Amino acid sequence: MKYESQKVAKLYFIAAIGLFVGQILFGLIMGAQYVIGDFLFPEIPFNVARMVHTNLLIVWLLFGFMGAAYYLVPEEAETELFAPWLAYLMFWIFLVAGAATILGYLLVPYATLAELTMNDLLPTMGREFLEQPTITKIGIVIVALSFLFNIGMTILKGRKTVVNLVLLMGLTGLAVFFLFAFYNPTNLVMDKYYWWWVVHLWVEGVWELILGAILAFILIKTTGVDREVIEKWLYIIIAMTLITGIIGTGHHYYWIGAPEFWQWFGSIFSAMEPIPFFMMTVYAFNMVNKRRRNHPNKAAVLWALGTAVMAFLGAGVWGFLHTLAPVNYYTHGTQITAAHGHMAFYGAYVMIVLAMISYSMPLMRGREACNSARSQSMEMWSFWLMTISMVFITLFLTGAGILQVYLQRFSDNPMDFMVVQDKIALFYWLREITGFVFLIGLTLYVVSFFVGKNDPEATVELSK
Amino acid sequence: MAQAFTKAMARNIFYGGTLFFFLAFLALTYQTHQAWPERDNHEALNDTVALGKKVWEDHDCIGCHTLLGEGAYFAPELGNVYKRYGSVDAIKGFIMSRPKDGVPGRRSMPQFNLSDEELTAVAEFLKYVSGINTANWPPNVKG
Amino acid sequence: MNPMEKNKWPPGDLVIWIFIMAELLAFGVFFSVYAFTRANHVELFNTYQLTLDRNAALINTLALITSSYFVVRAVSAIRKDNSKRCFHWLLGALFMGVVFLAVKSMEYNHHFSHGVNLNTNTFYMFYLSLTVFHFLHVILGMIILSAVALKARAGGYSAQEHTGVETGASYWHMVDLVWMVLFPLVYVMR
Amino acid sequence: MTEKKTFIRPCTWIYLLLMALTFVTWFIGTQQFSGLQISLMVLGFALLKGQLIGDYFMGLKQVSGFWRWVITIWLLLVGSLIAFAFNIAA
Repeated sequence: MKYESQKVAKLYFIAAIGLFVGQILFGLIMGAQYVIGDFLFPEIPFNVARMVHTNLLIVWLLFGFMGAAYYLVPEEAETELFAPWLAYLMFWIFLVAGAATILGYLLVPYATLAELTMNDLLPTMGREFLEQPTITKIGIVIVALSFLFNIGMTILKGRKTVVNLVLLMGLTGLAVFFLFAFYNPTNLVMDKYYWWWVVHLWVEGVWELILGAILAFILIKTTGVDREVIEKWLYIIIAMTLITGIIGTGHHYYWIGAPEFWQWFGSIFSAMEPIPFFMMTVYAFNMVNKRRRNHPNKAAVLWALGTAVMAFLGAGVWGFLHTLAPVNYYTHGTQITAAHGHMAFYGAYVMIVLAMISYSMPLMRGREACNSARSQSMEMWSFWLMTISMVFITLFLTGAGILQVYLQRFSDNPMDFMVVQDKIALFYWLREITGFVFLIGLTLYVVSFFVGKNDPEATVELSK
Repeated sequence: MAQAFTKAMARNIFYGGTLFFFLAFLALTYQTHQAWPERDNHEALNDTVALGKKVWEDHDCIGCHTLLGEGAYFAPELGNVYKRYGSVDAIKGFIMSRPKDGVPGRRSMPQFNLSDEELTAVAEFLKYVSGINTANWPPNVKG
Repeated sequence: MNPMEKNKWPPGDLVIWIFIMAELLAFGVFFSVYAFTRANHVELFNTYQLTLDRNAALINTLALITSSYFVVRAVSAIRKDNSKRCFHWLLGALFMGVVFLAVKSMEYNHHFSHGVNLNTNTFYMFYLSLTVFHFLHVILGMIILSAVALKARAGGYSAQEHTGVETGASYWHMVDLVWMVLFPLVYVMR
Repeated sequence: MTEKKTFIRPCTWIYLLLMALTFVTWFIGTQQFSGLQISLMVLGFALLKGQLIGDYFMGLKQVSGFWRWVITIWLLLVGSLIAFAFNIAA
């Protein structure tokens, strides 16, 4: 850690992990509500738990991306952060606004929250992932703009590297596409069309640039492979990402009233979206195999490789499973979508933030290169527990989805929605149990920061 | 001849490719706008439906239900509930009759205590949604 | 470079060849989806195929082949360190490209004036998607060739260093190659 | 210098051959011949033209290893898919 101002990332990462724990707790509540219908009813109805779960996910990932940017931009640009005070200020504004929003969801009925926050002036609430009151959305825009200003000025006055440029493009794209959240016409077809410009062009567009930039940074730092090679492949991967991902938005436009040519364009282009994820996996393993040095932080390398693999599995393979229009006709709006959602978000975005934390946290806490062997081994235990339990959650939801598709849509005498839900309750039980295993993994992850604090740093066995 | 594999060319491919496909996407969006009038059932839009959409959003119905397949998967799809229930009154009746403390051991829709005007509005909104041409999705009336 | 001596890498920058493979994959998927969709709409495809202007397509095909040939001559010119003639050959290729765009635009004008668009029917949807997608590629290819031509005119290339010319040439040949399949598939096969 | 001269001539022949094949395909098009055999023949012409471009215009004839066959593999794959689809249609 060469620059003092990189320390601001520590605060962002701590908040990120805190919100991550909150997200998983509400995930478990929802999982229980799937099997015990009136669990915590009417205090915390399902839709409130869901809002908290999804909003916490997005907010803690944003905290993670900002923390990653505050850590790697000064190091890449070889200059101090432009305005560390602004970073701290924005941290507290974002944290307070986020906490207030979550409390607003929990303590007040949603309709009252809409009144209190004068949603009628510019109604943007009540849409999936965009449930935040309009004032919070405006707060998010302010935080994002000042963050971009801070990072942009740092890059301007420092060394221009591809990693910095790609990260800045990804973050700028994130801010720009969020503006479509303010567009909420009465015409539902238009509302949904442009809603996907926030959601899809985030997670299958600009967020993949952020993912690529952070992964490239970690690979440069841990494998010592020449920056030229890593940045060259980064460009090719994100080129393929946007080439396939932009028109790939079409796979959301099959059944929401858009013209039917989208069924062809959406299927063809989104069918090619797994290619950049596959290239990223080959690229990550290639760089690690061609490493010029053995970095003692084995946990970070494991997270980086894990990200590439799980992103390909979750976003690539599970995405392809239900992206073709004839298949999507049956699986649209079923548990298959939820299965893809879980593994894709975990594999592509949760894991890259955890990889960045795993790499940079020891350095920010005064270590030379990595944590002690004990702390790293616990962290690796948490990696495997969380990753494997997420694979099983996805498998169980896929099982539930396939059965749901058959019973409710494909069979000759389709059953009612709730009847089918009762029939697939077994998978929901299995998913809930696996959710607790995930929580154990997450707990181990948090504990790993405190275990072996005063043990000596792990060293690379000098076999090589 | 030494094999060139330059970062500059990779960067050009990235910028060129991204701009090229974004313009293509905008062209397809333009085509979409052209085709919408015959598909989006906009003639059914009126103040009642607009109020209905507001009521739908203010009570976060998307937090449990899916609408045209998008939303939460906890409760039934409502894009075609007008066809499934048959009438505006049937929909209003269902919403009105939700038990205040829910159904023991079962998933239950909360009682939102909507006024009659709001009830009619949200039912009219769902009727409007069922009129949108969604390439005959969902596969059957169960949704 | 002695033409008989084999080398391991194709001409031009390897990145363009990765991009070429991606484009070929996209077009390949489009062509097969066209063919299989036609399999269960044979009547529709055959009837509306007749509304296409095959003479315009002939001119376009000849234009693209000729411009592709000019680019080959441009590459061989720069290999003999003659950037002037390379520039002239590239100008010729660009001119033929303009011919292609002009004829194609007239074709589209004719169809659009008859109210044909992506939503008219499945055949026209495929016809327009395939040809417009290729049309945009011709434009992108011409932008690349213009950049290369300008640099060649400024003497930016030599017999020793002309990767840029070969890169632009490879991409342009890919655009021509794709049209070789698209022309018979959409205009002739029935 | 003469050796260089002969190098250009092959691609000129190839150019003329491509033009000829195009005229034939166009002629078939104007006559609106239909049927599986005709279509497959036209497809054959297209694949041949593609291979000629790949070998002589793109210079893959002078390349050895994987890249030599990239265009050929693509042409065969897409060609067989189209042929198969037209087979079903017939």
